[in-house]
Amino acid sequence: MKKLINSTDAVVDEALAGMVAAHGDLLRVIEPNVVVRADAPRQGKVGIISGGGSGHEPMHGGFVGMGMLDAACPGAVFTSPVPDQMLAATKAVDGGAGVLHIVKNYTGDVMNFELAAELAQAEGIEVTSVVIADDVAVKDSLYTAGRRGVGGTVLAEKIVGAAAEAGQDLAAVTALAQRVQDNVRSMGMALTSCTVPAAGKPTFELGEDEMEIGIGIHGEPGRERRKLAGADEITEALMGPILDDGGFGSGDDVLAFVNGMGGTPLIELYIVYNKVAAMCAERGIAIARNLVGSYITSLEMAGCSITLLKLDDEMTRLWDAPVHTPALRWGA
Amino acid sequence: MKKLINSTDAVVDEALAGMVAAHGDLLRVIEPNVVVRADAPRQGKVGIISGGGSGHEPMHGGFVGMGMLDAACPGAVFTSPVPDQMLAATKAVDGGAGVLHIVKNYTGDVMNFELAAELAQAEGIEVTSVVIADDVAVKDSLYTAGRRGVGGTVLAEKIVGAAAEAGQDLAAVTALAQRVQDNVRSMGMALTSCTVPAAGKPTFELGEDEMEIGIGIHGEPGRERRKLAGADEITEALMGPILDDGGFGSGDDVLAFVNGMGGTPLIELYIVYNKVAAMCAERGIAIARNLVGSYITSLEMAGCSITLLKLDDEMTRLWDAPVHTPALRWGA
Amino acid sequence: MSDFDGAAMSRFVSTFADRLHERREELTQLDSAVGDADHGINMDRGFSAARAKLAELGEADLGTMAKTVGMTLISTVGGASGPLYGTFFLRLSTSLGERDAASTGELGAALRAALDGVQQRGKAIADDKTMVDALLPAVEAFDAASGDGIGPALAAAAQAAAAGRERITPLVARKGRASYLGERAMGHPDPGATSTTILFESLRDAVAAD
Amino acid sequence: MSDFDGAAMSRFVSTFADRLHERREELTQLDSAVGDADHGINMDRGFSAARAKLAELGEADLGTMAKTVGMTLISTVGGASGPLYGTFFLRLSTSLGERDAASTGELGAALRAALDGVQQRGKAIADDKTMVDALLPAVEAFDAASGDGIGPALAAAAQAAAAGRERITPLVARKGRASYLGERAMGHPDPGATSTTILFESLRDAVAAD
Ligand SMILES: Nc1ncnc2c1ncn2[C@@H]1O[C@H](COP(=O)(O)OP(=O)(O)O)[C@@H](O)[C@H]1O
Ligand SMILES: Nc1ncnc2c1ncn2[C@@H]1O[C@H](COP(=O)(O)OP(=O)(O)O)[C@@H](O)[C@H]1O
Ligand SMILES: [Mg+2]
Ligand SMILES: [Mg+2]
Ligand SMILES: [Mg+2]
Ligand SMILES: [Mg+2]
Repeated sequence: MKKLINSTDAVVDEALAGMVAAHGDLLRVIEPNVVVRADAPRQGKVGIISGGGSGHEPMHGGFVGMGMLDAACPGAVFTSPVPDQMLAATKAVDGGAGVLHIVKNYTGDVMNFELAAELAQAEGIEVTSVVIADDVAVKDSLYTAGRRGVGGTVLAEKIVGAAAEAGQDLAAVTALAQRVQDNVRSMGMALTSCTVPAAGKPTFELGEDEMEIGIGIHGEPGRERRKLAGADEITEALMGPILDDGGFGSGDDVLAFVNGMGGTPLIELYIVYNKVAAMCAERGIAIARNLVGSYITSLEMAGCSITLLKLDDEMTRLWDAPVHTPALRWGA
Repeated sequence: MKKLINSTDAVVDEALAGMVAAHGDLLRVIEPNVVVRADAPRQGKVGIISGGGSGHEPMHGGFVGMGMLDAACPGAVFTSPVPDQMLAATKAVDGGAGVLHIVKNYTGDVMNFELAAELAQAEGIEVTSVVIADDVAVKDSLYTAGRRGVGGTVLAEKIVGAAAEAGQDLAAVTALAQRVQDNVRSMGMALTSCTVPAAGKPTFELGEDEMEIGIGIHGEPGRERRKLAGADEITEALMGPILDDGGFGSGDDVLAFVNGMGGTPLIELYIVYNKVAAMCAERGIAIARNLVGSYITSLEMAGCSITLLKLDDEMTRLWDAPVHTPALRWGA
Repeated sequence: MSDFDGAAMSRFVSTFADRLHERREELTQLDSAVGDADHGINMDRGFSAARAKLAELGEADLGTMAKTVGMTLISTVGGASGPLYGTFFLRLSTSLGERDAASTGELGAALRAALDGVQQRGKAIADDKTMVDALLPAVEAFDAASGDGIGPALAAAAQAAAAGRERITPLVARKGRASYLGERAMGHPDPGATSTTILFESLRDAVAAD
Repeated sequence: MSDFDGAAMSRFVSTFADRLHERREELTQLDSAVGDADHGINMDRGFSAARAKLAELGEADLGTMAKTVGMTLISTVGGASGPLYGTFFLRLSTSLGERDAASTGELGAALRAALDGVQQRGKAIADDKTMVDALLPAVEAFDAASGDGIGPALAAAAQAAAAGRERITPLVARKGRASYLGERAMGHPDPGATSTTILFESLRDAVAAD
């Protein structure tokens, strides 16, 4: 295992310390490991919090700041955080207008956030939750754990964060988060596995001429192992299910998000984006906004994911609104 | 070789096409492969151009835009661009106030930029050049190729770009670029090699328990192969020569830049930054500004580099000035 | 053989913690194949913390002991197993209440309550290929054998848990991360059913060691 | 054996282009060890373009032919080898001028001019461990043997280039990327000295093939 770490136990704590050292103007860390916006709580503003296992950086801690998250709860690597964290986060950001929990749809995340929401409500804080489940690699079914929450989460956090910053109330931001969820689809693939630090070896083994299609962000194997293909063919394999499932078509305005899994350099993401743009153009889909980079990662995994979000005017306006966080910044 | 590419020959062209598709509001690409700021030339503004081999993304194309570069010349992967590119770039951005070439100190880059400068001057455009040579892993000597240009280049491009945007003249921006160069030091290391697409296999082989200290950004082996160590020890190995050579000490204000080599995820960079911050604090060095992320990469190499720049008030002010490029953006 | 008392509870948690630590890699490996390679790490972290908290607690009734374990798990494990195993112990706690010792029947009722809690929390039913497929048959086997006394009942439970784990190995998973794999999960044992089997083996051995 | 004419120039460039293509991997491999793994790729790209440009050019004097090659290299190669090999051919061009054929002495003077150009452009001197260490002895051997005619002079030059390349292999490099390696470059052949050796072998064989 080759990583820039000191000990497998210290990875999360030391990375958080580094974040605070680098971005002390934007955020602070409170016990038990909660990244909180420097100026939280803000009276009258709905608090937006999220969280999940570590290993997906910059998500979520890198999205704490003006116009996005009020707090993020980082769990152990790939392990959803514990309710104590979400409870502390909820209390730390509550400005009297209630708190929205943006939860990625994994059994552990959902249960731990649920426990925290119950505890926070018991303490008199109004809490709503929206579960992001955008991964079309997983069948959408009531009888299973359902779809994973992946790239759509980043977009939801930005858009909903802007709405809360603009003063929308809890019901409105909750409905907006749900609207993003209903209109976003993603799918990912891996060229290599990642290695969970405490596990010490790759989660799966892939041959030199193999890839995994339909992976999540926790090093879990994908739906299918295939022979390695070119970037265009890979892009088609991801875009096909996204376009079909999301019903994206002529006349739609979308936000196209090409995301790196952590070990893939930007030059390759632009090659993928080039094909995404061509496929959208062929179908009369207008890419009104885009994001290219590594924003929701899986440690050092090589690979990418693609996310399409059907935009409406409000979402577009909120996407464009100023944001000032370690990982996303514009207009400020 | 596992990469998201279609063919080894098309890597650079397709990535550029993807950049234009994603950032058409900021930049365009003209023949022969020059990334030009969308609104260039700007009358009366000094043009700032840079360039180098591809494979270091986002550098340099990702730094084209308001407040930074007017044009970037991407060569083949790890191969400095040809003079035709720098000549075309110089002509495309010349607004009558002259053009500064920011050149990383590699024999090929220096010679190709020199040829281009001669050709541009012959066409009546005033051209100055500043060579960035900040890599303390290489001995500073008049009798060799000298130090490589690495992380300091990113900082020089931002600071000098802001000065040009603010209307400083050619002599002033040239002197400023030289001042950045004189005050900046960097050093890098690799956990893994990268693979040049056309070569098809890793440039060097490293054992599972080995690392290279003192690498450049072209997959060239480092000064020394060592046994793998923890992040703190690695940070000390890089910071030692930087601090010594740059004479950084108590009372200095610095910009600290922890850079990923392409295959290293952000979580690890923050662990390194944590130690950089601690080492600076111990020595009474104030980190007035910082940058953490993958900005000057070596394809999918895992590893990092550290750069320290001794700031003065003007540099700090110019660092803070608005910038709007694909890879660096604030205040806009 | 006596009732289930505080000493047995301590031995149970401590034995389970030891075995999770020993088998940490094996459990993580199972989770690599179908999940995210952390189940052994999670369980080891949680139960080593729980054991320490119990030691701090000192003498206490069974409900307080189980509650301490449950709260510690919820606060330290995260993931799916944190709330699930946490709920397991919190429900044991409610059911055992202020008793210093539980009869075989009382322990059976507490285990049944724990099973119900896990199912309410996780919404998994039989054959979803989760820890429930080890837990549910274990509770039923305990009930069926409880007339023979606590020792035989726990032996039957441990055997049923192991058999349940084996039985679902060929299945497709419908809950937990393994569900993302579709048919690729077939033939892989479930990590949580494995740790639940270890739980019942630890409980059996902790009581037998009395 | 006749003077060096346009046909010989064509054969030279074409032979060199072929051999660079064949030995592309070998040259890239040498550059992996001490540089950035692109020398074979660079040279192959440049000389296949130069050969194509020469074919487009058709009949022309030696200076025009060499200039076409030099300009093409500068516009297509990049890196260190682009300006250096480009300058080599541009200086050949200036020295050969409008001649349709060059005598042995004239070719020797042109090669000397090319060497000077490469040294001015790259500032490398003997023992810096660059292509100069193959080029310089080749030019001197050519001069020394030029009394024997063009064939023997080129044979001597090729042999001297190869010997120069061998001679510097044990050295530390002071120019080019290999200089970054310090003592780790010792024992590794220089990629540029290798391609320059191939250049002189191609020149020798192109003339001999007449
Ligand atoms: N909904 C559920 N109900 C019951 N058990 C579940 C459920 N989801 C997952 N599990 C159990 O949890 C185990 C995985 O635990 P762990 O790896 O610690 O959590 P995570 O999946 O969050 O990484 C699975 O093997 C399965 O037995
Ligand atoms: N200053 C110089 N003078 C002469 N030859 C040089 C000089 N620098 C480098 N070279 C030659 O160039 C070769 C490398 O060429 P190439 O790999 O194509 O360029 P780059 O180093 O830019 O990748 C070296 O092996 C060396 O022979
Ligand atoms: Mg997990
Ligand atoms: Mg090169
Ligand atoms: Mg798991
Ligand atoms: Mg090279």
